[in-house]
Amino acid sequence: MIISSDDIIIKTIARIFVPFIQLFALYVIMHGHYSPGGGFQGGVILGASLVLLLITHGYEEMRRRVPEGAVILLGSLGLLIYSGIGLTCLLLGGNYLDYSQLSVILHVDPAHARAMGILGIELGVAFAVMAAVCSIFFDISTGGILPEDEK
Amino acid sequence: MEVTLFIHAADDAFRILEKAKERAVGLLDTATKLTSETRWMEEKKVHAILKGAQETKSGFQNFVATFLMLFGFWALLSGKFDAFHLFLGVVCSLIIAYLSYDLLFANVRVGDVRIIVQRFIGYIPWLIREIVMSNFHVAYLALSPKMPIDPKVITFRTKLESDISWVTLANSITLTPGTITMDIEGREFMVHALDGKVADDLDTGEMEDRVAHIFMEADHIYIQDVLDVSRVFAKLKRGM
Amino acid sequence: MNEFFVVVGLGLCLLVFLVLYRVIFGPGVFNRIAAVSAIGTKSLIILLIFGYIYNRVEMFIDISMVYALLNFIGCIAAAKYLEMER
Amino acid sequence: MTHIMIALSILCILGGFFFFTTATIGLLRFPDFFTRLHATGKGDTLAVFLSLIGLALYEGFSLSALKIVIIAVFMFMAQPTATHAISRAGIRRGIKPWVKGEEK
Repeated sequence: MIISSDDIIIKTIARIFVPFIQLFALYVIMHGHYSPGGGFQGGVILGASLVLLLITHGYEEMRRRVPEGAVILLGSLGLLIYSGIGLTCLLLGGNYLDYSQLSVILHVDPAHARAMGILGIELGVAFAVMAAVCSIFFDISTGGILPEDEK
Repeated sequence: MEVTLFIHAADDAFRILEKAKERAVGLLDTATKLTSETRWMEEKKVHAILKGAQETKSGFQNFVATFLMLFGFWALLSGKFDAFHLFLGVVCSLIIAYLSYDLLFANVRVGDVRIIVQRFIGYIPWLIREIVMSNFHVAYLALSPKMPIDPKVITFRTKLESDISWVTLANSITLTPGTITMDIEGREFMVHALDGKVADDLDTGEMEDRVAHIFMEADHIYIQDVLDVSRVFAKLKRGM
Repeated sequence: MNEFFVVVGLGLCLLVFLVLYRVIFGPGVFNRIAAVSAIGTKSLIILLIFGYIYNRVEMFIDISMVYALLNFIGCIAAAKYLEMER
Repeated sequence: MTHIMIALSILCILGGFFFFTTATIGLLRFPDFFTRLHATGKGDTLAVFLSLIGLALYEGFSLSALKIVIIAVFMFMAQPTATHAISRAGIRRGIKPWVKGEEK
């Protein structure tokens, strides 16, 4: 079980770095098509920032900041975005994940619609990957025994 | 007519500020009379009183400060300054600033940040000079055939308080010649030194005073404190 | 200028092999972590020099940012894991 | 102007490379874990900083140069913390620092 480390140095440095790491992760997600990155890599970096927070601040503080339910909710939200966009394209007459059909709803020319579609897909993938990384790490670090069960 | 009103108001303000200053100085004088242990707790109490008054305002200011820093970082990261990407940047920075507004500036009091930043920027050249010296020291030790190393472990109590000053002190110790911060127990810093000479430099506490100077822990009366105290006493006065 | 980068890159690779000795024969696990962290910083510079050789600097800077990040998180995680009494 | 920049960047990168070598030699030759941490902790921090500043200078004044400076600042703060974390773990797991008398 990861008890909160009483070392102020690592805690403060992690506290200073975490927001910037998360912003960098979002940058990597958003700029998938011109610079290296995309949904998957961005999601892993986002997960890594939460893992860093969990390592340095211990389990209790982490549950206050990112409750267990939120992680699973975010994962399913990602999946919803991913398949949602795919299905809407299907409903609009194109085949699955054919973004140009989205231009009908977004009142935008097909090229823009494709860009928007790709962005949406990458966001969905990133959320799903982040949730996966986090829940795996939560379960391994606690070994499945949550604080309530111990008491 | 307004002028006299203004003068009265100014008088009241100065009197309150004066009383507040005396009260704060009085509190801290009684603090210094006690032993260092109780003094530390006494100062903690003073901080606690002042912190309450300052808590609500700093929450929002933290959020705005974090947002601005994150948006600057985003603009730097993505070279594209067209409307769509800047809009994305604003949205992302807002989300993360909201999620982690209390992470970055947890207990730095906003009133003094400008001064702390100026002094910190003045501190960086000294730190770089130190690390260059320490690297030549390591190079000399590594390259000399008989490696004159005589390691020692030193522990010393720090008189600094805020987290960030502890971090700066520990990292500076790690970067200066011949010493590494090994462990911190409560207020005890455990330092591994390569040889005696370096250990003695550390005991002089010259670096600790430098860090204390940066984070304004040396001068007892902070600008932020007087502001808070005056507000607290104004409420009390009105209440009476 | 390209040759200068290639030479520095090869020099750094040589240094990584030297540090590899400490990784393999390091008396304990802690020496190995210190060595791996040293290799991490060296390969960060090698990565950037690759970017300069293939002059696709933009791409390699993002990769090296992620690399520096994960190297740091890895070090902290290893230290935290080894600190716990089993 | 560009010649000065290129000369400066070559100088910085060579300086960084020199400190990398001393750090590696220190890592290999020093007798005990904590002294080796001295070498890598300090040596690598400055070496990475100098090399990155050199590469940024070679890039000239552009956004990617600024990004390289950002990496340099990040490494400047992260490396001592990592060294501190490792040495803390070492002490907590009961590794005795070597004293002059003992054999290596």
